[in-house]
Amino acid sequence: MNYDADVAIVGAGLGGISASISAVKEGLNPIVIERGEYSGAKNVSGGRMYIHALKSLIPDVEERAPLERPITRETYKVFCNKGRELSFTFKEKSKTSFSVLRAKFDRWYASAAEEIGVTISYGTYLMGLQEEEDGITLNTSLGDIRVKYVIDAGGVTAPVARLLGRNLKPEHLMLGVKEVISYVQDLPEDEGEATTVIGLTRGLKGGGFVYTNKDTTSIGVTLKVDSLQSGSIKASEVVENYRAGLGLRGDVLEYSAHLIPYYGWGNLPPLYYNRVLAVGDAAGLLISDGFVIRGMDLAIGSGVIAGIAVKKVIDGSPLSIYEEMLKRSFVLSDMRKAWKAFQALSNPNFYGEYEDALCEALSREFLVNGKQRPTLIEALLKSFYDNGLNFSEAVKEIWKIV
Amino acid sequence: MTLNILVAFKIVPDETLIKISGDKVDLNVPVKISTYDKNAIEEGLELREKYGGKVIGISVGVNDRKTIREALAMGLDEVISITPKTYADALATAKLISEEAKGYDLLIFGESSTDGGDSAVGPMVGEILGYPVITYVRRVEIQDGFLVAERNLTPEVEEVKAKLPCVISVTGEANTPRIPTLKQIMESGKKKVVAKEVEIASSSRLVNLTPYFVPRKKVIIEGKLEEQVQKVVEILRGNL
Amino acid sequence: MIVVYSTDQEKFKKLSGFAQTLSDEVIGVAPFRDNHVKKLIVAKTEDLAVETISEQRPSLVLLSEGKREVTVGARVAARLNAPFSSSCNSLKVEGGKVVVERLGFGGVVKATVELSTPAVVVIQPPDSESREFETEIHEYEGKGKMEILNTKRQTSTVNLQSAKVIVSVGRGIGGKENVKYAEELAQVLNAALAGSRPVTAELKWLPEDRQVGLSGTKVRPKVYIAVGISGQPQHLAGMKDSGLVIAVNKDKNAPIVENADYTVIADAIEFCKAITEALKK
Amino acid sequence: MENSVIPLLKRLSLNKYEVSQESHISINTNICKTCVEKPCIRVCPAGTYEAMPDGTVTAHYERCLECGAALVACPFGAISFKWPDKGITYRYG
Repeated sequence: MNYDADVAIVGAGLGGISASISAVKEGLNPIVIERGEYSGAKNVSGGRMYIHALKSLIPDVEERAPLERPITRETYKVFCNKGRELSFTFKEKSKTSFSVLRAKFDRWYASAAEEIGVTISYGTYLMGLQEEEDGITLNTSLGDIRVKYVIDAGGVTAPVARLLGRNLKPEHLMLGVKEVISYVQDLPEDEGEATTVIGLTRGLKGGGFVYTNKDTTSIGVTLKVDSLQSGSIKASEVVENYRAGLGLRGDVLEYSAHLIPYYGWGNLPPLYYNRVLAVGDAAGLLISDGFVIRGMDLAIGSGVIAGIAVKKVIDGSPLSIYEEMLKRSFVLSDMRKAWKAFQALSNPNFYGEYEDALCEALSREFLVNGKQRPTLIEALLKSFYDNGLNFSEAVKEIWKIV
Repeated sequence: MTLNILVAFKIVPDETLIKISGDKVDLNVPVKISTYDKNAIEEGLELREKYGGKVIGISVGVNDRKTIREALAMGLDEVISITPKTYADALATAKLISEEAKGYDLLIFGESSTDGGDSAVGPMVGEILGYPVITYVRRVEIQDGFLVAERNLTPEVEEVKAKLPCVISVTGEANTPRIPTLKQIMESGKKKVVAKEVEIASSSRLVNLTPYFVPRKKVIIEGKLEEQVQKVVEILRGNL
Repeated sequence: MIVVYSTDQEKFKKLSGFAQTLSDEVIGVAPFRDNHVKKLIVAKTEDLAVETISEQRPSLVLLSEGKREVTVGARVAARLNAPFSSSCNSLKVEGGKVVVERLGFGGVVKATVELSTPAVVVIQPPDSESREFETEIHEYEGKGKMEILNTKRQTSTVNLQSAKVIVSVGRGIGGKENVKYAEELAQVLNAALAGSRPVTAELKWLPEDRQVGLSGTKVRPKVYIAVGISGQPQHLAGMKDSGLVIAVNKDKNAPIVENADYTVIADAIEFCKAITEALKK
Repeated sequence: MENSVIPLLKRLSLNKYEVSQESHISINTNICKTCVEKPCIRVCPAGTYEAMPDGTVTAHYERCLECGAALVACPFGAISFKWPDKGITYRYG
């Protein structure tokens, strides 16, 4: 039987490009199709990438890639009721993560792939597909092609899976709404700050972020879709209140939005089926453990593995080898480690109530008004009690995350 | 007769994606084949389909693999990519193209590029090579070693004839550039690209680039049609 | 010494006036007779114009905006081994260099370019007084490389550059048959009717000389009414200097909104009909 | 632009859109008439969905940021989607 390519990769984002690079390195002939006019045209990320996975593919990535700034400061800001605010910053000059802007980054990454012979077809939209006994035919806006296997790297909405009948569920998704603003933080050029913000998405399950770029700042919120559905605030308003609440100056340069997979290790959708392997967001790969949200390194990691796995499958291995390889890699092992924290974070108390109780307690600590000051524990117990929360439950929940 | 055609195309920043922040202009944005240069490529391909021969592309500027592949996918037989080490103005670009342009029957350019838009490189190449220069062509035919073309010089339309070899520039109305199929895109990776880096001096210099922006009131008038009309009538009264 | 070249009598006069503010020695080249320069060479064709301008060995060649002028200018530049710049809005001479300002990148960016001399510049000159002379006229004859089989001079249908009010239509008007509603509005306002590039050059709903934009005419009326124009950069470049901009558009996100003083969110045809009626009263 | 809230449409106008002639979003408005909550309006970050006086919902498809939230926003499956040919292009991402 004739094939136009060994494997079609749907989507030229981080997962798709990584898969194409590793497929070419394995001696395969992949074709990547991308709906945007260039890689990154339709991509939005909060904008912080842990670069270990990319480094294993491109060792000198720090010199070559258009990364924004290394993250050298980790800040947490908790906004509570009554204008109270708790924040702390941890500084460490390691270069394990960088802020990135995807329009620029993905374009560079795609050109790196094109350098080694990957063909990416832009402005190409997957309209349908037919599964056959020994292959799969893709119907695209620029004509049909027949391939042996397909890698679904189409992002969180998983175009291949949806064409084959899978539906998305609100409880497995977060909505990221982001603005790039012209504000530039006063920091040395080789330093950047990542701020996690809690408490400015009042009434909605979610959080916020602020990342320092080279000469812009990325700010945004991530909101559980199901809490938006049942809430009373419009997604479009949350980000504006958030920006106003942060008090950052500067012109808004771009307004964007994207869905974020929020499955967790225990609820992952199928990673492979029929002749399809899913990578990155399309496979639901995302880690959220209260300290970090990671998706990009998982997309790269799973993409690289998928490219290798396809070669093994063509050589006779069963498709399940893909999942086995993922389990042995950081991709699924890190997801599994984060699972407890992920579940704990789904506790509604995390959004509003714990923060308020904590600030209440700190307020009791810092307020010197002539009355006897309680100890910190006493203050915590009292404020949790006042807020109708169970302190020991809270400690257990928090313990799961830590 | 068969025709040997050289088509020049420029790789330019997509002007719709240029980033402007305050008084800064960021041109490090995705690149594309300059709009009317796609018409030049299409014209070359249509002439090849009609008369036979070869269509070679030439591009002076950034050697962007993605964009060059798009030009090849449209149907060019081969591309020569010349990257100057320093800024090359229109004249410097014309000199570089002229060096590669000998031996062709026809040289095709787009009417202007979407970056600088001097509309100069084509006529300059013609002058350097001593060929007839026919700009703003919207229709072209080959008759026994001669080229007959219709030029749109708004408000004039001129029909002219010149002996090959010659240089033409085509307008956007000359044709509709084709969109390659996925299979053509896959094939394009196998075609030949000759890439060179060169040194060339320019006699002009870009001093600076600033955003060009006239501030406006940006008032939105919504509501019932009668009310909208009333408001606009009042605005017009105050300004005429 | 400066050579000025234009195929349009009005523009020639203006350009000579501007050239004379820069130098006492100005030679004109044109396809017609004129007395706004001391010395004029009449050259009927492009090929002849290129020959004669180059032969003068000028230190600066100024050409007016126009397709023939751009072609002639570029060819002269190649002959003189001189830098070339078209679409310029301003020019000054600084320390032996020519410094011009022009728009680029579809009109979103203003560029300052420095040219060594001799230089060739296509420019829309600032208004300057033009004197009359007892002109010494030379007529040039000769055959060029290109034979002109025939020329259809479509009479110019409008003068957009001098219009005080312009009603301009874009693709959003929906079809050629709907252009009449904008035309009626233009009539009651005593305005000139213009169009965007798609409407003129591509769809032919209006003659091409009515195109406003980077590739058409650059206008600066007191009031510019954009009907169904989304506001692509190339169009904005042609109307940015208008006094007051009123847009009519269905889409609140269209870039024209950011570039208009007032945007009426409405159907273009319905709005044209209604306001024409209202203005008649 | 200090700390003031910027109207949504102005924020959207910062982006590059190439809007198709046809909508890529289709809505079964019969279902909308029976829907009281209309969560699509809250979930969409681009304000694409607007409630009409007759109880239906209309889509201003030209605002769409193509995030896909609408695919799950409607609990009754009234919204369906085919991605636009061109649509949004981000400059920063």
